[in-house]
Amino acid sequence: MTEFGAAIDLALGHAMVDDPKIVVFGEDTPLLRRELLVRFGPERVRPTPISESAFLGAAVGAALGGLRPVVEVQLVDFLMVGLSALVNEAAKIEAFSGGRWNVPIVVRATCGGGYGDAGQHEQALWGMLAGVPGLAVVVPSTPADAAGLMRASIENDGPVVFLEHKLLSRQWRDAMAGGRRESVTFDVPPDGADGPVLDPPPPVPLGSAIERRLGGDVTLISLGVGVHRCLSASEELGERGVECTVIDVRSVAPLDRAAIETAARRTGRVVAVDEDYTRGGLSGEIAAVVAEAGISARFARVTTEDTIPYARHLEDATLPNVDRIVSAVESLLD
Amino acid sequence: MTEFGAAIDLALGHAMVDDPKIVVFGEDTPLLRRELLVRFGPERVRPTPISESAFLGAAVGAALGGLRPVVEVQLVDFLMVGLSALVNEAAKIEAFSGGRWNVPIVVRATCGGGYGDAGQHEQALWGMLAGVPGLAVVVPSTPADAAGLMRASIENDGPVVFLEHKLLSRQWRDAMAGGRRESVTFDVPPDGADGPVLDPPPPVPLGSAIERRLGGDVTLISLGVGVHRCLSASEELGERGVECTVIDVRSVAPLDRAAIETAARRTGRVVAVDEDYTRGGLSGEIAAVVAEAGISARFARVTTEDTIPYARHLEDATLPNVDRIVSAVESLLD
Amino acid sequence: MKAPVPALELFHQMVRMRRFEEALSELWHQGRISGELHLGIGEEGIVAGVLDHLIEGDALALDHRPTPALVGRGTDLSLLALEMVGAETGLCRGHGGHMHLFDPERLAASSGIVGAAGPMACGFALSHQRLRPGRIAVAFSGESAINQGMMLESLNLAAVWELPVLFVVKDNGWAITTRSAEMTGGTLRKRAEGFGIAYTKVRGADVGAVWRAVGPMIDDLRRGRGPAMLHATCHRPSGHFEHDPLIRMVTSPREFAAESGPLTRSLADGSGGRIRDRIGGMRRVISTAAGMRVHLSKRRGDPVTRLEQTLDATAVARVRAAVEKEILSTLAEVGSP
Amino acid sequence: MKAPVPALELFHQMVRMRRFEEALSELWHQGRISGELHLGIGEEGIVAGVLDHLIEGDALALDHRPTPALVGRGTDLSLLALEMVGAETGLCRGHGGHMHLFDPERLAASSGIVGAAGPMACGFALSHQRLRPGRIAVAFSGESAINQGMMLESLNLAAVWELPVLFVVKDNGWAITTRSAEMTGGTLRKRAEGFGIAYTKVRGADVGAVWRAVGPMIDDLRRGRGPAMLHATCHRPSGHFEHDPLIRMVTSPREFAAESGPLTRSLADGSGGRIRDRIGGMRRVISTAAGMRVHLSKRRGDPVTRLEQTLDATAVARVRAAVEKEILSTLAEVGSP
Ligand SMILES: Cc1ncc(C[n+]2csc(CCOP(=O)(O)OP(=O)(O)O)c2C)c(N)n1
Ligand SMILES: Cc1ncc(C[n+]2csc(CCOP(=O)(O)OP(=O)(O)O)c2C)c(N)n1
Ligand SMILES: [Mg+2]
Ligand SMILES: [Mg+2]
Repeated sequence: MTEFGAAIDLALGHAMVDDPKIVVFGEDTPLLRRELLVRFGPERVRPTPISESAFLGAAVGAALGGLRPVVEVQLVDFLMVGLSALVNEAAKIEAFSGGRWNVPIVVRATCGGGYGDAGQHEQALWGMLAGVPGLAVVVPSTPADAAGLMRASIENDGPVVFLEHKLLSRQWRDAMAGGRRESVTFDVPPDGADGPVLDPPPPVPLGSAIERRLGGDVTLISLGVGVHRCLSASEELGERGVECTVIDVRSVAPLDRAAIETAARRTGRVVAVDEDYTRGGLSGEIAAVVAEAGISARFARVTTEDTIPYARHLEDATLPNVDRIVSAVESLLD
Repeated sequence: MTEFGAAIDLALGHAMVDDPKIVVFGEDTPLLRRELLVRFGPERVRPTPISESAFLGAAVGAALGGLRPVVEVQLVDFLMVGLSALVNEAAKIEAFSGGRWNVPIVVRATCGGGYGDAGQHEQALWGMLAGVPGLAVVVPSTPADAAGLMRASIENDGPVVFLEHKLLSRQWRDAMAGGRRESVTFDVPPDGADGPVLDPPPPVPLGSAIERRLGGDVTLISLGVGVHRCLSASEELGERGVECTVIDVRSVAPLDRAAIETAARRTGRVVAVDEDYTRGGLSGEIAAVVAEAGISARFARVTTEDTIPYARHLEDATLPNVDRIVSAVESLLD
Repeated sequence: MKAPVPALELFHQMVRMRRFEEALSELWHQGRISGELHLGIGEEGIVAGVLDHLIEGDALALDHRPTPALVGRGTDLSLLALEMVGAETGLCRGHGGHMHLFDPERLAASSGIVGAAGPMACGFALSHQRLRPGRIAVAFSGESAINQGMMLESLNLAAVWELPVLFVVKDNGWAITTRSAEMTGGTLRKRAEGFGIAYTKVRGADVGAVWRAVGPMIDDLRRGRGPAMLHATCHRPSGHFEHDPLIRMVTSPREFAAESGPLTRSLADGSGGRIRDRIGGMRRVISTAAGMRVHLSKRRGDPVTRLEQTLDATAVARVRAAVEKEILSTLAEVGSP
Repeated sequence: MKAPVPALELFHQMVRMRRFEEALSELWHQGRISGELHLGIGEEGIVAGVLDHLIEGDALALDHRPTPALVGRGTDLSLLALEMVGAETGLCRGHGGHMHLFDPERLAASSGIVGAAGPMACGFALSHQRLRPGRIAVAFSGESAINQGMMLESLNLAAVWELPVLFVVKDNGWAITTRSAEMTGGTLRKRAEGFGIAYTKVRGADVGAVWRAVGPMIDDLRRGRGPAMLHATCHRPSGHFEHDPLIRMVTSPREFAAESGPLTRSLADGSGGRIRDRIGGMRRVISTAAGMRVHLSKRRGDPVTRLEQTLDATAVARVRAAVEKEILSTLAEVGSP
């Protein structure tokens, strides 16, 4: 069994052995990625100032210069500080250069809530990023996918935002949530936090969804921690005779339209379970994919409607949870 | 008849007379808004350095301090440079303060393409902004709405991003597109560029869509320049006996769900015409609104799929146009 | 006109800040406060020394360590504590939490985005120019925030708009586990000069020195002489936030020993870099860890004990008792879980 | 070792840049080039003086005026011109256009986002450190870009990573219609010092002076002595971009007269500010307009004519003829509409 965060570093380590052009940088990286630092040396693993605009932009330049930077921004929320480097540079250069120049960077960041840090530090924001043509965005839900998607992200010739959910990664749970306190509990999905990972981890292609559960009545479509919430809800619903398919899209862009269409067609009912904001993009996109395919399916969403509040009980009600998923499914059943 | 950009300044001028707390700042503002400068003086209309992060953040602070800043960022693309001020501060403070503090700012920016400046200067990006809870986003399509929405945006107690399309505003068309050259032409919608505006202009409430045309076969949902493209397509389709309803949502957030639902229910066919990226948020959101309402409607989109290319003919094919709208409607007819 | 340092009042405020944050730390360990709790223990000398000069209408733009400033500015401790435990009766009705505290009556706003206090303070100051002449805005930040673009831009914006902003840089030398000096070119003094703003450096452990240094700066600010930077050193003995795992790793011998296995394996791993690189990597980990350990073990530079030693013992006891009472009654409001 | 200034070669490159951009201007007026065409006419002395020191493998991070640098660096003029007219056969297959020119073979990338050249150059330089030791990256920007956060951050990043970046600031004194000095605190020299990077100032109208100043700077960069800033003044007689309406307004008497109606009405409008404010507003409009008019009418400071006067007339004629031929054949490739 491998821990979620360790799985990512495992994949990263293999990639760094294979390709000396991979460099890793970000705030506090020397201690955060200390094993990689000791294994590959300070030239390949380095700290940055708190200057997201500059070091994200530098990642773009370094990629144009032939490196393959894996740049770590601690929280996806902080990407808002230097977003132009991604939206206006990284995402556009392949197109603007007429396909002659690529920007192979991986932006690694944590995302997500569920531990009471409030909405400036717990956002998902993957929909906003995935909306920009030229940017790929992946959100793994298990250690094996985390490793496999990291591998594929590094091998991808365009920019990829790789988001690890703080509830899944022990390192971040400990850091951001004070997770080693015995006095606090979080709803950490065990199969998301620890799981089997092959060594070396085989890549998981970007844009390939996976069916986590098969059932004929309703399709739940999700990613990251949401997948586990869907699986729990499916258990509960299964006991009542309602059978759910659970699709883990794994990558928000590219999005596996075929997988969504197939399941939607089969079940005729679709619930998008998205920790991102309701109008953040992904849950709407799922509705659009279904509708564009001419599938007439009943549809509901379980998403984050508002700014995430600080208090744990308010936060719990704001983020998608099992009860809300069950209710959403029920609303489509009668 | 009032010109689109003049209509906005008309509304702004009235608001500044009524409320001495309104201040206007941005790059080059003294010459860009020279009439307001001469009318209200240099304390209320001031230039900024090229420091979007600082002056957007300062707008937030000024609003907390009791002013009502109207801050001008020349292109919405440049908002990416200082987005954290909007996403992490402006949008969140009302919620974080438990509703005790508001951030009444208007961010005025141009948007949109159609004049060959390429995708780093022609983006729509309204979907990304509207996805963040706490941010309102408006995109007028006529001078009257431009004035009315500016009035309402200023009166709104939360942050509003006010986007004026460069094809509609003479000032920006002249500046960005060199529009006074006789050697160039743009597909400028005449009813969007000039139109009747009451003086003083009555506010147009945020979140209120308007039906621009009524027809029973298909509903076209759009905003900004897209509305005019939809109207042209409807003319063409009308000649062939296909009757379209055209809904101008006017504000992306809040979004007038009722208007979308009513029209979708009536026509059973919905085409979202959105100059923003396909996965940018709005077009997907329209599909979701329809599906969530339990309406079984056929659905298609006409959007910007890729990075907008520079060459005018490539750009024309990339942005939504009348031909693409007509084809999309036809695809839903058989 | 040289007023004497109001030592007892400064002491009182510092003890209130300290004791309140100690109580918060306990609540955090009890699991009643969630998330990353960043405390300002060790920064009280700076905060109290500055705040004592403020008047009604002055504004505060705070960073991820907002508590001491709010305590010193007079925000009700119960409202603060209730907010920390996520109560509906808290300052922000449980919606903001420790990094997002807002007190509109005191024009005090905070943000967990490093550098955000800069633009925020500029905005407050702009509103003062029109609505509250003579009032100032204070931006509190760490020293590493000075590398954040929006903060650098704010120094310039404040200079060219001639805004009454006091940029207070609380310099503990570290950004989480990164030595700030290693990631900062030039010096803060030269940075300030580079933007044309006034600069003063002071030892934050000496609240009286802070108080004396900041007085004339604020006078100038009120007179519209443009922005200024106060660079104040400090020592925060508990590191970045409550129970930071990286800090625990370097300070706890047991935890550091647990690291030695993986690190030794990485060092020995021939599939990695050249041995020179690997040794370089190991050296960096060890020197960072050692540097932090030494830094955190320092016990000098505490503004509270330092001032205490100069004060009359009965007065000190009286102050401490009053504060204890205030803290106890605050905790009573918060109750038990 | 003081090499003589390669005056004729510098002249040749400057004339190529100038004549190519004059041809672009014409194409723009003919409507064959779309959007905002920002030219570097007047900046050739800076660009040519720097580029002459570059070797293969050096990289260029360019701003919204990328053309002269690409011309000087050897990008095929036909590819450039075809790109400008949006041809499939252009440098970027018609997808990039004048503000987004990319030449991967020469490691040259541009961006229309003010300040973006800073981080981009840092990235190139980082790749040099690992892949092309001894090579440098040059960031070209305007002087007002120095207030953009990402540029300020890059100065620091380059300093602390000891990157071989030459920040070339082309200072024409204006950002569109805003006087840069009015929006910039401190001085560029002090800014550079504030980040701990080397600084040299030079008159860009004197290409020889640029060439001489930049030589030792680049030598130091190649030896790994960290980043440096070259601050070069220049005069761009045609303003911000082709036919900027604001500039037309201030330079064309007819257009300015057309403004006087609305402005006078605004001044007279009692519903607005106090009369003092309104007069202040009018004063600002007029002083900005007058300042720009004077600025734009200046005819000194042209690097091409200045150097030309010092050169042998036959050599000049030979260069000019060769460039004319190159431009004509380029235009022939572009054809007519
Ligand atoms: C934009 C942004 N980047 C990164 C972080 C994560 N972060 C929080 S505090 C901190 C260190 C700040 O160092 P300093 O400014 O010295 O303040 P200190 O914590 O020492 O008081 C970092 C990197 C953040 N909150 N915001
Ligand atoms: C982030 C950003 N903000 C604003 C602009 C609009 N803009 C383009 S050029 C320019 C002025 C730049 O002035 P300077 O740096 O002096 O360069 P110059 O144009 O004089 O060469 C501005 C404001 C932009 N392109 N990018
Ligand atoms: Mg610090
Ligand atoms: Mg300039």
